[in-house]
Amino acid sequence: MATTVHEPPQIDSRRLAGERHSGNGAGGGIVPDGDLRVAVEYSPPPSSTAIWVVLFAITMMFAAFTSALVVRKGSSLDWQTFTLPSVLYFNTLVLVISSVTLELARRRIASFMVVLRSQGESPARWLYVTLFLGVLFVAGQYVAWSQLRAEGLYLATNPSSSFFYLLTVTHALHVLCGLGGLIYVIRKLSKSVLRRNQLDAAARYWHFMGILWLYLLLLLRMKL
Amino acid sequence: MAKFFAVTIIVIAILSAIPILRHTWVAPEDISTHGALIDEQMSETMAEAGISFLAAQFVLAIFIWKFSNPGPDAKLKNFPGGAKGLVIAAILVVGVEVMALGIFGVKAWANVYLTPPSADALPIQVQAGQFAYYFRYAGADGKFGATHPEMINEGTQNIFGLDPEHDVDARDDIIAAEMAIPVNKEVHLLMHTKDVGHSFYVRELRVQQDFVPGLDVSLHFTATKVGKYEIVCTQLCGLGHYNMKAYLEVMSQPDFDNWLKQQAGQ
Amino acid sequence: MRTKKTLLALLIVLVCSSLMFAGTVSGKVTYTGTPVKQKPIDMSKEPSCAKQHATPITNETVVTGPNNGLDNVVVYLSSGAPDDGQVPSQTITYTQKGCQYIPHVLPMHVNQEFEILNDDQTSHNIHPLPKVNTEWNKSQPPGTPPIKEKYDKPEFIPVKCNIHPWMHGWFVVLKTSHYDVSKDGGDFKLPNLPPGKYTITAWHEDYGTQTADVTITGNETKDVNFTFKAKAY
Amino acid sequence: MHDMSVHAGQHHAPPTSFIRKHVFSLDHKVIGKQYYALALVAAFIGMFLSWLMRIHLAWNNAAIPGLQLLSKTGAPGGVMTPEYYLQLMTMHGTIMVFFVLTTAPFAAFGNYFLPIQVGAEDMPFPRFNMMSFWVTFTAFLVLMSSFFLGDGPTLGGWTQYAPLNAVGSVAGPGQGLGVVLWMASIALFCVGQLLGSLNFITTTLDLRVKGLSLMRLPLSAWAWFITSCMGLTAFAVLMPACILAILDHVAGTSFFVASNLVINDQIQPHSGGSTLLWQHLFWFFGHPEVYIAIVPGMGIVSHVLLANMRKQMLSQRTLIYSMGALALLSYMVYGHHMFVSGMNPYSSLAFSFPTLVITIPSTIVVLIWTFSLYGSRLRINSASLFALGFISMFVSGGVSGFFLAQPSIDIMLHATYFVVGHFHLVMGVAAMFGIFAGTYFWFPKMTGRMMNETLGKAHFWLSFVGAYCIFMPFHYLGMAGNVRRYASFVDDYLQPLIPVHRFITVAALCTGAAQLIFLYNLIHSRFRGEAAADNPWEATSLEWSTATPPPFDNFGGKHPVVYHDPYQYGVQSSVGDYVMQASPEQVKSDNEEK
Repeated sequence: MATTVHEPPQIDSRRLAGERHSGNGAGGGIVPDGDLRVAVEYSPPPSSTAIWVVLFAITMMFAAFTSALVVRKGSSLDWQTFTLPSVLYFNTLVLVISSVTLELARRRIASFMVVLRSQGESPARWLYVTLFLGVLFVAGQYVAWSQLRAEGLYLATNPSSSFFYLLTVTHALHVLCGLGGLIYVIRKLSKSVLRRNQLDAAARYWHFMGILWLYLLLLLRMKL
Repeated sequence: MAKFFAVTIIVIAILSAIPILRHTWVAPEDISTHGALIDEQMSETMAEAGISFLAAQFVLAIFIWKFSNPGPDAKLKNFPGGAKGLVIAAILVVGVEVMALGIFGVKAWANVYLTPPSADALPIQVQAGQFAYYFRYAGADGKFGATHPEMINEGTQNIFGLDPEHDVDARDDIIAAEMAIPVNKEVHLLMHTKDVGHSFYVRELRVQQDFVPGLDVSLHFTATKVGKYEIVCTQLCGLGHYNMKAYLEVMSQPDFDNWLKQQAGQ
Repeated sequence: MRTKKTLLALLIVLVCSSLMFAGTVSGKVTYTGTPVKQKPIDMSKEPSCAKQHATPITNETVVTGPNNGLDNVVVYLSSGAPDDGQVPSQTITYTQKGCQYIPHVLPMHVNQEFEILNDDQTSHNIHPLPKVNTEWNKSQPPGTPPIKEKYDKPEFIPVKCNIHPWMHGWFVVLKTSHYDVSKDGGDFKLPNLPPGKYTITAWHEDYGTQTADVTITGNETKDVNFTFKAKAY
Repeated sequence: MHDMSVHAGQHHAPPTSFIRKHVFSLDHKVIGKQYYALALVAAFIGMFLSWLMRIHLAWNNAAIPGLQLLSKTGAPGGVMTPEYYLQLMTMHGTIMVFFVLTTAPFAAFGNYFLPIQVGAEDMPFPRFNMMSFWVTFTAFLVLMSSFFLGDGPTLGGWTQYAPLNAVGSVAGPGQGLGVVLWMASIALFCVGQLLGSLNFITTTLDLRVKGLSLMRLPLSAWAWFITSCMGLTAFAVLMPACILAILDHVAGTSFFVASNLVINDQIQPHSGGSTLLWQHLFWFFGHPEVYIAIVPGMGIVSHVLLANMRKQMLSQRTLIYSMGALALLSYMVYGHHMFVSGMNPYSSLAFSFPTLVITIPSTIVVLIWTFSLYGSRLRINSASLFALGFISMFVSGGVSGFFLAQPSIDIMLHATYFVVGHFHLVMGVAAMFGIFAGTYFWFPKMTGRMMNETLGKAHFWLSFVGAYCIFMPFHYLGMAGNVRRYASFVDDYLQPLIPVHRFITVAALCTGAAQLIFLYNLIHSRFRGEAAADNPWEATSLEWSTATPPPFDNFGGKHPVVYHDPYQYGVQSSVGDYVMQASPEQVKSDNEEK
C-alpha cells in the first residue's frame, strides 16, 4: 500500500493559477491551516483573455463569410465583377494611420501612468485623433456604399455586390463597436481609473479591425 | 437494486440483438449489380458493431453487479493494466477494426460513385419537383429536347418546360410518371430538380442520391430482377414529402420496347 | 307580423314579374383547328385515387365535346352588369374526388362563401395562387370538416394541389352573378338579364378571352356564340 | 458585445431588489437556474410535440381531441395535416437541440458550478452573462412566436436545408415569416451562447484560485471548458449562415437559391446560389453541436460517477485528452452528414476516415469509465444510476455510428429512422441522462434540499427501459428502409412497419409520462424536500466545500485554496474515505497500486 500519492500544497508560484499574468494577483503565501483563507488582493485580467476570445469569434465569422464567398463564386455563372470605389483606398490609409495614432496614445498613457501628470498635456489627445480617424473611416465606407448605389449596385443586384455590402457593413459594425471601446477608454481615462489591460484590450481590438480590413480589401480585390 | 440493474442491461442487450440475428427487419432483397458489396459491408459492420455493443454492455453490467454496495471491508482495486492497456486496446482493436472496415468500404462506394457509366448506358432524365417525379426518355431521335423553365406548367402537363412548337428534338420525347427500365441494362440517370432539394431512393436498388437545385447530378446502375419497386424521396422537400414517390418497373427488353411504343403513342 | 308577410309576398311577386320580363343570352362555345391531345394522368403515386378511374383521366385544360364544342369556358357579363352588390347566399362547393377537382372551373361571386370538400381517402392540399387576393395554402386530411373560404376581389385564380401535382383547377371570382360555364359540348346560358346593353366575355384558361356585345330589350333570348382558335401545342 | 468593460466579477455587491435578485440577476447561480428553468420548460414543450407526432404516425388521420385548438388550419377537426406534422417536427428538433441539450448541461449547470468549481466569486463578465441568458430567452420567445403565425412555424426541419429555407412562403406553409423567425431566433441564440462561451473560457483560464492548476480542475469543469471552446467556433459560423439566409429571404440576395427554380409554375427571382453552401456552413456548426450537447454530459457523468465509485478514474488525463480529441475531430467530420448530398464523392471518402477515427477517443472514454468501475465501492442512487445509464446509452447510440460513418452503407441508411435512432440515443437520451444525473447530484447544493430517492429511482427505471423501447426499434425500422420525416406512411412498403410504430408510440407516451414523476419530484423537493447537508455525497470538489446553498459570493468573502487533485476518493482521512480539494490534509492512498 503506497502512501502520499499526492504532493503537499505547492507554494511554488509557477504552479499557481494566474501564472501567465505575472503581477496580477498570486501574491502572498498560502496559509496552510486548511481553512478558507481571507481573500487578499486578487485582480486577474480576464479582459486580456477575453479580447482574444472575441477576436477569435470574429475571425471565425469572417472565415465563414470568406468560405461562403469562395464557394458561391466557384459554383456560379452569374458572378459579375466590378471595380471597387477608389475611396476605399483612402479609407484604408485612414484606418492604418488610426492604428499608428492609437499606439502613440498608448505610449503616452503608459508614461502618464508611470509618472502621474508628467506634463500638462492630456494623454487622451491621440485617442481623440484615433476616434476621429475611426469615424472618418466609417464615413468613408458610407461614401463607398453611396457610390455603388449610384451605379445601380445594390445588395441584391449581383452576388458580388451582395458580398461587398455584407463584408464591408459587417466590418463597419465591428469598427463602430471598436469606437465604442475607445470612447469607454477615454471616459475612464478622464476619471483616471483606467486599467492597463482595458486599454490594451481596446487597442488590440482596434488593430485587429485594421488587419481585418486589409484582409477584406485584398479578398474583395481578388475576388470581386 | 444494482444486481437488478445489471440484469436489465443484459436483458436489453440480448433483446436488442435478437431481431438482428433473426433478420426480422432487414432491407429488401438487392436487385442491383453493385448492391452485393454494400450488403456485405453492412453485415460485416453489423458483426463488429454487434460484438462491440454486446461486449460493452455485458462488461458494464458485470462490473455493476460485482462492485456495487460492497461490504465495509472491501478493498479498492484498480483494473490490472490500467488506463494504458485500455488506450492501446482501443486503438489497436477498435481503431484498426473500423479503419479496416472503412478501407474495405471504399470499394463499395467506388463501385457506385467513382466509375463512369458505360457508353451504351440508357440515358433517362428524372426531374423532381414538389411532390412528384417525372421521367423523360429521349425518344426515337435519341436527343432530349431543350428545357425552358419559364414554360413549365403543371396545369397543362408541360412538366419539363419543353417547347415542341419550335424544338424538333422535344417532339418525340417520352414523358412518364413511372420509370420503366430494361433488366440487365445499365441506366444512366440524369437527375434534375425544378424547385427545392429532393432525393432518389430505391431500397432494392441500393441507390440513394440527393437532387441538388441548380446542379444536375447523375447516377448509373443496372437492375437485375424484373419487378415493380418504389422510388421515394428522402430529402425533406415540403408538406407533401411523405407522399412523394414513383414506381420503378424493371422489364424485360421486349416489354420495355413495347412500353416505350405505348408511351409514345399517347 | 302580418304586415311583414304581406310585404314578403309582394316582394316575391315583384321579383317574379321582373324575371318574366328578363332576357336570356345563350349559345355555344366552339374551337377551330386541332387542339393539343390531352395527356392521360398517371396516378400510380396515389393508388386510392387510381382505383377510382377505370381508364386514366386526362388533363382538363382543354375539354372538347362533339361538333368542336369547347367546355369549361366561363361566360359572364363583364360590363353593363346590374351588379346590385348582393352576394348570392347559397354556398357552392368544390370537391376533391379521385384526385380530381370537381368542377374543374368554379365561378363565384366576390365575397361569396364556398366550401372545399375532400371525398378521397388521402390528404389533399388546396393551394390557390392568387395575385391580388390573399394567398393561402391549406391541407385537408380525409374526414376533416370542409374548408370555408371567400375572395374579396375579382380574379382568375389557378388552384393546385401541392400533394398531387396533376390536380389543377380554377377559381373564377367575378363581380357579377350572371355567369355560366360551358358544358355538354360548349353550351351556356345566362338567364334573367334585365333589359340593357351588355358586354359578354368568354374566358378559357389556355385560349384566353373573347368578348361580344349584346343588347337585351325585353323578354327575349339572344344567341351569342364564341369561337376560339385551338393551339396545336 | 465588444464593449470591453470589466465588471470585475468578484467585486459586485449583493443585489437587494427583487428584479436584480431573481430576474435581471448578475449572479451566475441565478443565471444557471434561469437556464435550467428555460431548459425544463423547453424540454416539456418538445416532449409534448413528440407525443403529438408519435400519435399521428401510429394512428394516421385519427383525430386528436382538442388539437384544433392549437392550430385551426394545422389540425382541422383535430386531424393533423402533413404540414403541421412537419412544423411540429421542426419545432421539436429545434427546441430540443438548441434550447434543451445546449442550455441544460452546458449553460445551466456550467453557469452554476463552473465558477464555484474554480473557486471564483462569479464569472468575470456578469453583465455579459446576464445578457447571454436574456438573449437566449428572447431567442426562445421568437421561436415560439412562430406558432402563432397564420400558417404556423417553419416546416423545414431543424437543419433548414436550402433552398427550402430561402424561397419564401411559395414553398409551403410556414416558409415565409416562419423561416425568418427561425433564423432570427437561432442567430440570437448564437449570440447568447457566444457571450456564454466568452465567460466560460475566461473563468476557466483566469479565475482559478490558488493551487488550482488546469490539470486539477474537475472533469465537469474541463468538459464545460472544452464545450465553450467548441461553442465559440461553431456558433460563430452558424450566426453568419443565418444572416445569409435571412438576407436571401428578405433582401432578395441569392446566396443559397439556385437559378431557374420553378415553384407553382413560377420562376423564382433568384439566381446562381449554392445549395450545398448552406449544408457546409450548417454542418460545420451542426456536427460540433452534437458534441456540445454530449461533452458536458460526459463531464457531469464522470464527476457523478467518481463521487459514487469512491475511487479515482483509471486516468483522468486520458479522459480530458479524449474529450479534447472529440472536440477537435468534430470539426473534421461534418461532411458525413452529406455523403449522398451531391458533394464530390471523393470528399465523402475524405470525411469518412476522420469520422471512423472518432470511434477511438469515444471508445477510450467508455473503456475508462467502465473499467474504472472495476474494484470500486459503487454506491447506487438516482444520480449514479443515471450516470451508469448514460454509459449504456452512449454505447448503444455510439455503435450505430460505425454504420453511418461509412459512405457506402450510408447509401442505404441515410435519412432513415436508423439515423433518428442513432442521434436520439447518443445525443438525446444520453445527454438527457447526463442532465438527470447532474440534477439528482447537484440539486441539494442548488436548493438546500434533497430530492426524493424513491421517486428518482422510479423515474430512472421507467426512463431507462422506456428509452430503449423507443429508440432501439428506430434502428430496425431504418434498416428496413423506413424513411424519416414522413408525415404518414402511405405506401405499401411501409404499411407492415406500422405496428412497430405503434409500439414506439406507446413506449414514448409511457416514457414521457414518467418524466412527470421527475417534474413532481423536482417541484416537491424544492419546497418540501429533506434539508441537505453541505456535502451530502461526501464529494471532494470545491462546490462541496461551501455552504448549501452557496452564499451570494460563493465562498462567503473568502477564497478557497486548492491542495489536491479533484478526486481524492478511496483514501484515509479524518473525514472518511475522501479528502476535499480545499483540505490541506495529507493524502494516504487506499489504492493497491497507482
